[in-house]
Amino acid sequence: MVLFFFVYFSLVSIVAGVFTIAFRNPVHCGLALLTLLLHVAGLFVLLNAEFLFAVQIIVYAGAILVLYLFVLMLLNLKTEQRYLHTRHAIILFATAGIFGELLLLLLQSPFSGAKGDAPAVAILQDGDSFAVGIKMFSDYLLPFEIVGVFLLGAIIGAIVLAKTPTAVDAEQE
Amino acid sequence: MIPLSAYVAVSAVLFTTGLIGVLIRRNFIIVLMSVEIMLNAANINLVAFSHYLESMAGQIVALFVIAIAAGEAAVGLAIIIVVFRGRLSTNVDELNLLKW
Amino acid sequence: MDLLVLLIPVFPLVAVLLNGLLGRRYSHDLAHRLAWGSVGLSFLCAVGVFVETLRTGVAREVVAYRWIFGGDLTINLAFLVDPLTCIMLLVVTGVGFLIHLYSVGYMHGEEGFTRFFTYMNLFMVSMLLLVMGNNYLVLFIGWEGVGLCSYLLIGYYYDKVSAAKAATKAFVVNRIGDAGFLLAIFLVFVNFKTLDYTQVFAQAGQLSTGMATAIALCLLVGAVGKSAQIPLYTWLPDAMEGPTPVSALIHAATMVTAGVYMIVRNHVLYDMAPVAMTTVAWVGGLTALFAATIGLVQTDIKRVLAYSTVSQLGYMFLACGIGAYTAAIFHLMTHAFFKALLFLSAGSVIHALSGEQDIMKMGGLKAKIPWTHALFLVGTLAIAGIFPFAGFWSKDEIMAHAFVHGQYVLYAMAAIGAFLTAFYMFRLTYLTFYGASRLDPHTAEHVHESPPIMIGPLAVLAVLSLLGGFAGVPPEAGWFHQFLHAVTAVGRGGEEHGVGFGLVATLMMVATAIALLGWGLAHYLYSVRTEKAAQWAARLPRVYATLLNKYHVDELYDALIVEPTKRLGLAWDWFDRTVIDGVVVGVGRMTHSGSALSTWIEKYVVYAALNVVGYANHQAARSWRKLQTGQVHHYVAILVAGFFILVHLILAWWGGASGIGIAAR
Amino acid sequence: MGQYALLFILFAPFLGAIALLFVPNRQVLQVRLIAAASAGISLLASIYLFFAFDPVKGGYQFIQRFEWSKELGIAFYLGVDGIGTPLVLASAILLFAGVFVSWHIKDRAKEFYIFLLILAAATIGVFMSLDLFFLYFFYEMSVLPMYLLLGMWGSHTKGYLEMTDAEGLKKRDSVDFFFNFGSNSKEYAAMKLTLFLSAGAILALLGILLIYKFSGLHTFDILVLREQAKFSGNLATIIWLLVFFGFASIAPIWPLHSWSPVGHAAAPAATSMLHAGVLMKLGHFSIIRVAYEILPETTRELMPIAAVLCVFSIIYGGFVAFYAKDTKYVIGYSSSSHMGYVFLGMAALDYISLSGAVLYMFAHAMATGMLFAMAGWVYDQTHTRDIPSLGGLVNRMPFVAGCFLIACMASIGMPGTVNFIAEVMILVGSWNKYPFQVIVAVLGIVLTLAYLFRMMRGLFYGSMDSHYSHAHDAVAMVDRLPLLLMITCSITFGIFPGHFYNVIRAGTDPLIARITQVVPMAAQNGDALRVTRDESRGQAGNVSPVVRHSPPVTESRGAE
Amino acid sequence: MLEELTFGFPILSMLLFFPLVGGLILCLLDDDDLIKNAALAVAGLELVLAIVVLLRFIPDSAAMQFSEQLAWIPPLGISYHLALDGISVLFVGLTAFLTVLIVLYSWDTVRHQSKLYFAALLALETTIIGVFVSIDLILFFVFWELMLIPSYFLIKLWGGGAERQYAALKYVLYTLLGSVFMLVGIVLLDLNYHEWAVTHHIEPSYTFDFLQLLMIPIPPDRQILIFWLIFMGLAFKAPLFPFHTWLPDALMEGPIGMAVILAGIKLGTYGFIRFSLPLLPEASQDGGVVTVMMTLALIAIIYGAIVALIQPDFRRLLAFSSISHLGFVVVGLFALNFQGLQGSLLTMINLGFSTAGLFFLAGFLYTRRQSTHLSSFGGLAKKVPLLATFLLIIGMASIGLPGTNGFVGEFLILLGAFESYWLYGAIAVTGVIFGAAYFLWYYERAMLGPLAQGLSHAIADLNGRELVIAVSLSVMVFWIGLYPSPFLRIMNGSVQALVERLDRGSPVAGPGVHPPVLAHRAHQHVLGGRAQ
Repeated sequence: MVLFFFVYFSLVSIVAGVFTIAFRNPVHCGLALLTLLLHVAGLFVLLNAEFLFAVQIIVYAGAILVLYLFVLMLLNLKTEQRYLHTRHAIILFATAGIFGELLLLLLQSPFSGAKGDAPAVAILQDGDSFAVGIKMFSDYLLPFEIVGVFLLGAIIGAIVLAKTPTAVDAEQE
Repeated sequence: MIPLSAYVAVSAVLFTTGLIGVLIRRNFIIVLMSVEIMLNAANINLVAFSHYLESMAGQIVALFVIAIAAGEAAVGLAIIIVVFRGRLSTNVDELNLLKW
Repeated sequence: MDLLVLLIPVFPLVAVLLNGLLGRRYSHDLAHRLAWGSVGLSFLCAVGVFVETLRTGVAREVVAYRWIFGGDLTINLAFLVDPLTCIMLLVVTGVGFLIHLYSVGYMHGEEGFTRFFTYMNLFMVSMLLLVMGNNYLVLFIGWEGVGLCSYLLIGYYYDKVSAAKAATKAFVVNRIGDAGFLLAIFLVFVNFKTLDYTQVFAQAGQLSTGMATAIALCLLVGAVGKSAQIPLYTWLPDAMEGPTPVSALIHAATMVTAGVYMIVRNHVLYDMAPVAMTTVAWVGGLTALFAATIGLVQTDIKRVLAYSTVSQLGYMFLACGIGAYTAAIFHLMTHAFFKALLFLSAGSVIHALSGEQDIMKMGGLKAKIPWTHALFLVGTLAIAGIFPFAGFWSKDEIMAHAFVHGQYVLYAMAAIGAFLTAFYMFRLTYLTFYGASRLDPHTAEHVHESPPIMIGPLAVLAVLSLLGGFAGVPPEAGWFHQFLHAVTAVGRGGEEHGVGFGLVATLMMVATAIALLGWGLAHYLYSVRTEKAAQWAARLPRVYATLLNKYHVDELYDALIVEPTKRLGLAWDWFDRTVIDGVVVGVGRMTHSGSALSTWIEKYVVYAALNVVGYANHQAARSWRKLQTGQVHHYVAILVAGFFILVHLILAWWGGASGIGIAAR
Repeated sequence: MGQYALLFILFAPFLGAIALLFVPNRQVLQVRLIAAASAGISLLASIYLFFAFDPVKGGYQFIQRFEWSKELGIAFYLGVDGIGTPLVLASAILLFAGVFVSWHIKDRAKEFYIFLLILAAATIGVFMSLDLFFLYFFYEMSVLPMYLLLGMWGSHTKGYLEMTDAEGLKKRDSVDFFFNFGSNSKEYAAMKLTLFLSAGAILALLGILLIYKFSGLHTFDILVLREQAKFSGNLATIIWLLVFFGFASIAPIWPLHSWSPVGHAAAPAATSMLHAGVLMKLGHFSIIRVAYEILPETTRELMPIAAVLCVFSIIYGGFVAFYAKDTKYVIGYSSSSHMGYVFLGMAALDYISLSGAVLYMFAHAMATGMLFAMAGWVYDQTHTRDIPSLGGLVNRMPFVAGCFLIACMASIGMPGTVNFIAEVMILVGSWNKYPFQVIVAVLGIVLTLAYLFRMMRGLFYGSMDSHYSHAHDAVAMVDRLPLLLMITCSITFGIFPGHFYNVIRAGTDPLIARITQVVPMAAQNGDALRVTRDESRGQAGNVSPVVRHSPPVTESRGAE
Repeated sequence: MLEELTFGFPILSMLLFFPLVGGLILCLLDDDDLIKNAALAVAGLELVLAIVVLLRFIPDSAAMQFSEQLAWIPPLGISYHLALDGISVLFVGLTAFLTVLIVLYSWDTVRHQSKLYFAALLALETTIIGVFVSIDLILFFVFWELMLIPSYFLIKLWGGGAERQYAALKYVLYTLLGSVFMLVGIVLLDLNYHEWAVTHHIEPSYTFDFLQLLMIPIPPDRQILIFWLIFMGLAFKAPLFPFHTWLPDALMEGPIGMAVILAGIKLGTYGFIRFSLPLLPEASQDGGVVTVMMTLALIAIIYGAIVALIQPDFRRLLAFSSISHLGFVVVGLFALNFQGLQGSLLTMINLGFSTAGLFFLAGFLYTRRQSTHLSSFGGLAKKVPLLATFLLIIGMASIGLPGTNGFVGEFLILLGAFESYWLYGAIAVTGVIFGAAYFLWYYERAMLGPLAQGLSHAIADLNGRELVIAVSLSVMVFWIGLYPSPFLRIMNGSVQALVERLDRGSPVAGPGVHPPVLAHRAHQHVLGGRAQ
């Protein structure tokens, strides 16, 4: 069962990923990306990361992607005529080659290491959200706050950037 | 039981896909989307290691990655809007001021 | 008695202060009364002291206050009153008093009248300190003090260049002597740890002959300076630039005899140093002769007298040098009388002639100023040594001593000197008072006899010149000798020359003959055959010129000492500005060059090295910047490549065997 | 409250900088006030820190520690010892003064203040970091604002050192170009400074990483490294050399100094002040923190290098200063010359001389800060720094001239200023080991007087060009405040250095004892040194707490 | 070794800082007349204070009196330690006295920025008094250096010459160059103490206190090194012979007031007698040192006098005469016996009246003719008899005429020198001759003789203020010359102690030597009463 879902989620994710970069119409790309995100969320479930699953769905699929689609709609972009240049093929193959090698390296590795303090049993006992929460607000409080500030900054930045220039600003410049 | 290397492989494939997207696409928005793919690939890795190494750190970092992705999307899209407002294009090739 | 001693210098000092500080506020009359009055009071005190000393025959010391002290040195401002001091006191205050009186008339109406009397009184103070001091340092105060007053009074007519120059010269030349004197004082202190006469003389016996000689010679340098002996005599003739009473008081009667006084005072030390004694005698003898020769041809009335003073002082030195201290003091006293008389008379002449001093422009004054003439003549007779005037007794005694001591050469010099003295003094008298008048008509109209205030003192002095010699009669055994014996006998073990009367009488005859010979020659040349003098001079032009120019000694000193010193000063000044200051400036320059060099290095080495690197970088960048396509894709591609390499590097670094398990560490 | 002093000092400027972001550029006064307020808080806190530092206790105090990355052994670890305390104080003073010196900046004042605050805060951060990572972090952080401050608000240096001619730049292909390559532009100065410091920083970083790697302790904690890390042989030598020359390039030691005068000359006044006043001391401080603390034996062996180079620093810098025609070049080279004294004091490895070196850092910060402030004032008024073309300004600006004189006096170590004490201590301490250097240093003082007086004469005396008749004095309180502040510090500590000295000795004594392996004489008899110092402090009547963490005033009252 | 007496009232601190405070207050005033009067009041009160100190001083005592001590920089052993003994007390009085006179002189001769001038002058007074009252070497050095600042400005801003900038800088650079070497010397003394303290386990192990430094041994070879280092500072300031070229410049270009200070207050030689000789007895008696010092001094005497002889400018002449006189002082110092030291000390005081007095008179001439060059004079005595008289009086003091102060000092010096080294003494005596020559020759050309051309117009004789200056100087000249007893008594005790110190040498180092008691031994001596 798990194996089946894993295969399903993996394959769909990969295909959706390929589609994302392959479609000409940006909106189609967006939709493919959505698929990918949802299936990756599925992979998270397989890994006992329910909280992340939820976040993936809500934040990524719900918020971020919608943002993308909004922008696409807003800009009303046309379908690209040609996107695969010949010389890009070299890049394609080179990249693929490189990652092939990396993959080999990765797969050769034993991935052995000391176990942490959060075995699956322990997580399942109180639930993933609980575990994440405890960890997040104890050891990782400072990074968490920093991320918060970062997000705030990003939002402010986005607002400032996208704001329509006013007369006063123009004058100042 | 699915081996860790399987997740790693999936994530590697996705990452490569995203990377290729970044490299070959000209549309800025799609480039951003490709970046999202790469982030997701990384997230898969993080969560997978977190699971197999029995440490919460991976999940936490994955959360942060999502947060950052959100920020990136917001800022990136805002930049796109600004650029588009000026140039009526989202073609990356046209944004080549960054050379000598 | 002690009070009386203290009062002697205090009276003139008070007068100095009053006249000096307040003199401008009151009339000339009050000023001069204060001046001579104070000296007169001093004289009275001196007489009192003299009488007391005569009565008790005891020397006494009076301490005023502790002056300089510290460590093993204590110097009191203290006075010693013994017979020698008494004699000097009487001479100084007495003659001084007379000259003060004379000055009232002589200086009447001069600008700076009060100033003159202030200086004169200051001189009296100094001179009294000089003769009364009980130690070398008090003596030295007076010694330098009289030098200062001499300076001030020579420079009295300070707007005359010659007077100003003479004053400076007198002071500086005196200073040379003073330096010697100072050395003597140091030597005394080093040897005796005290400067008091009594203690020094008491311990003198411990002194080695060499040290005694050294001290004596140093003292001699001082004495030579002050008493205008060879080689430091040159200042005295020039000192005649001062007013005539000054010449009389300072440069004839008192100050210049200080050297003699000092030698006599220190005779204990001299007695231990035969070499020094001989030196003193020869200096005296030579000076006596030398100055007399110059006196032969001088035409300035005061200069003739000045050279005669130098010459007479030579006699006194000669006396000291042969151990005839009493004779020296005796001659000092009589010389004070007749030389003061001569000077003052000469002053009277000058006064009469409204300032004319050249004897070639005088002549025939006998009728116009008879009193002056008479008095001058007395003086001349006295100095020439004509019996029974004072000079006869004293000079004769000196010559007799020289003879008796077997110093025949000195005796001969003294005799020739006496001949010359008689000659030039009578030459002076004849040229001034006799013969035809050579006055210029304008002056001639105003010729007048001096007022009584001037003639009066002259008369007193004339009497003293006439009778003063009898204090020393009979020779070697007179009252004078007995009185001084207490002083001069100290340390000599009572050794006296028993001189037979016959020898003395013979020598007296000889002396008189010599004097008369001189007179006769003068009479012949300047009264009988007046043209002869010029002929003789013309026959020996070089000798005459040499004598007239005082053997060119002044020029010699100028060329040998003064000019080289100035040159040295200029050279050293140059040295200071260029070399010493040059080193300083050079250091500055070096700093500057060092700075320039450092800056050069900074620019062409340090900066340049960096700039070359930067420039190379720049050039390289120019070609490499082609890589910057501006295409994000390219950048990402490169990034990926870099990442690939990095991963391999990391794997290699951490050791591939352990795999990627970084977290495991 | 008291134990958080370091956080106040460090973060007040940072927060000020952040706050400034939200102030509109137009509201200049607000910008200034915020900058002044944050600098003021920092200053007050550092004054508190200075007086609350307990020299009797010694060691590191006011420690704040936050784990940052356990895995890498990095912690945000703050604390000051007797060496850091005075330097923190100096930084705060100069920052506060710098805010007022830049009061009249019109061009993008907000950004200027932001960078200035960050610069100062980063500098302060170095002085209080007890973690190698953050030490390096703040160190690098202080360089970046310098670049911007120079590049944006700097001024061109018009070849006053006779380095350039205007035409030279155009002759790209001639040899002259090598010697004139961009050297008269502020961009050149900024770039040179940044490159130089970064290059130095890379060396230092390499050293730090080697320490990290080969200590085997897996930590950046200086205190731990100090106690446990052992290095020997070539490795120690290499690390030491990397650390020394890496940090010495900012100090700057001859011949690595060439960025500094150019940087000074191009920078605006406040930046020059901070730059010369405290930024350069980062080098000395870091050498002491890293090399002295962690590698004492190697320091003992290799520190003579500094003793050799310092001679060149002193003389060479002095000479170039003597020749320079640009006021700021003169002061810049004089700084680089005076840093030689610090190196001398450090090299002698003696209790007194090292304390002298630390004190000298503070003293030099005050003196040079004053000089730069006034050079800046003159420049603002006349728009030139060319000494020959200036002159006679004393009539226009008597106050500035007077302060300038005091600054010169401080700079040459005139008794009564803290520089004098520092100099004496350096001389006292170094004589036994380096008499030759002491003599050179002494001559350097004379040289200093020569070029400073030369400059003073050039600026303020002589005849004045009518051109400058509009120049006016520093009349307003804001203009006078910074000068008076620095003068007060210089003279007050010059006359009453007691507490200052105790504080520094608390930092230097253990260091020297470790390095020389010689216990201070007094310490041989039990704890005599401590006791004596305590007594003497009582005599001097300085306020100092006997018990930690309580206000000093109560303490002294209690003590009496 | 030296007893210390306290006074129960910080009179020295008051003496020290009163002029400075006065000067600062002066800066607040605006009215020109008020400023002058205030300056005079401050200087006058300072003089009164100084006189009080002199009157309360116990003569014939070697004790350090009026001692005040406060820890200043305890770890380095630097303290605020003031005291006076017979060596220094007279200088304090002299400084205060001269300052009053300078204020009087400057009354109408300083026309611009008089406020700053008087403030600088008073500040200078503080620093000079500081030099004299400091017993701590660093404190001494502090004042020594601080003196440069007001001096520099006095020369630079109120100097009369065209080259005053140069002269001021030269003065400061010169002095600083010397004093930095002196600082090294002082530091070495301290280090020596430190070594000793370490071996004897004494705390505190550093000190710059003169009295404590006296108690420990210094190896003779180190003494010689220290001696020469300190020598540099003192010789440059004094100035001794080859280091003197700043002096003519500073005196020529600077204002008269400054010239009076520079020529009248002999800081350099004071330093020798205060610190060098007692601290470094073996070095001071070392044959080489004495020979060099004596040689330099003798060269200075003769060289200075002969160069002075041909100077056409009075101030330059005085500069060289000053150098010559300093030669005498040094000869006296290095005679190293009682008379020599006493004479040197007295001569230093004397020069404050005579040489400084001559500068005042040069100033009077300058006021009248705008020059002190011979070309503007000639026969002036006719026009300005009072001036000429005082010039002569003080000139006579300067050339050492008996009855004036100059003689007493010079005599003692020469006597001392002769006692120790007769040859040196004998050579020095020749200076007496040249002294008279250069002064009198100048006097003759300037004052005597016929009136020079261009002098026909009226030249005013001394006015009231100038008369006060001249008379007060003359009174001092004669007082010391005729009745020096009070002055000698004041200095004798300390000079005796110094001589004993020189005879005994510095304490002997050895295992058996116990550290002397370093406790502060100060005895209260009741205000108003003289404990004998």
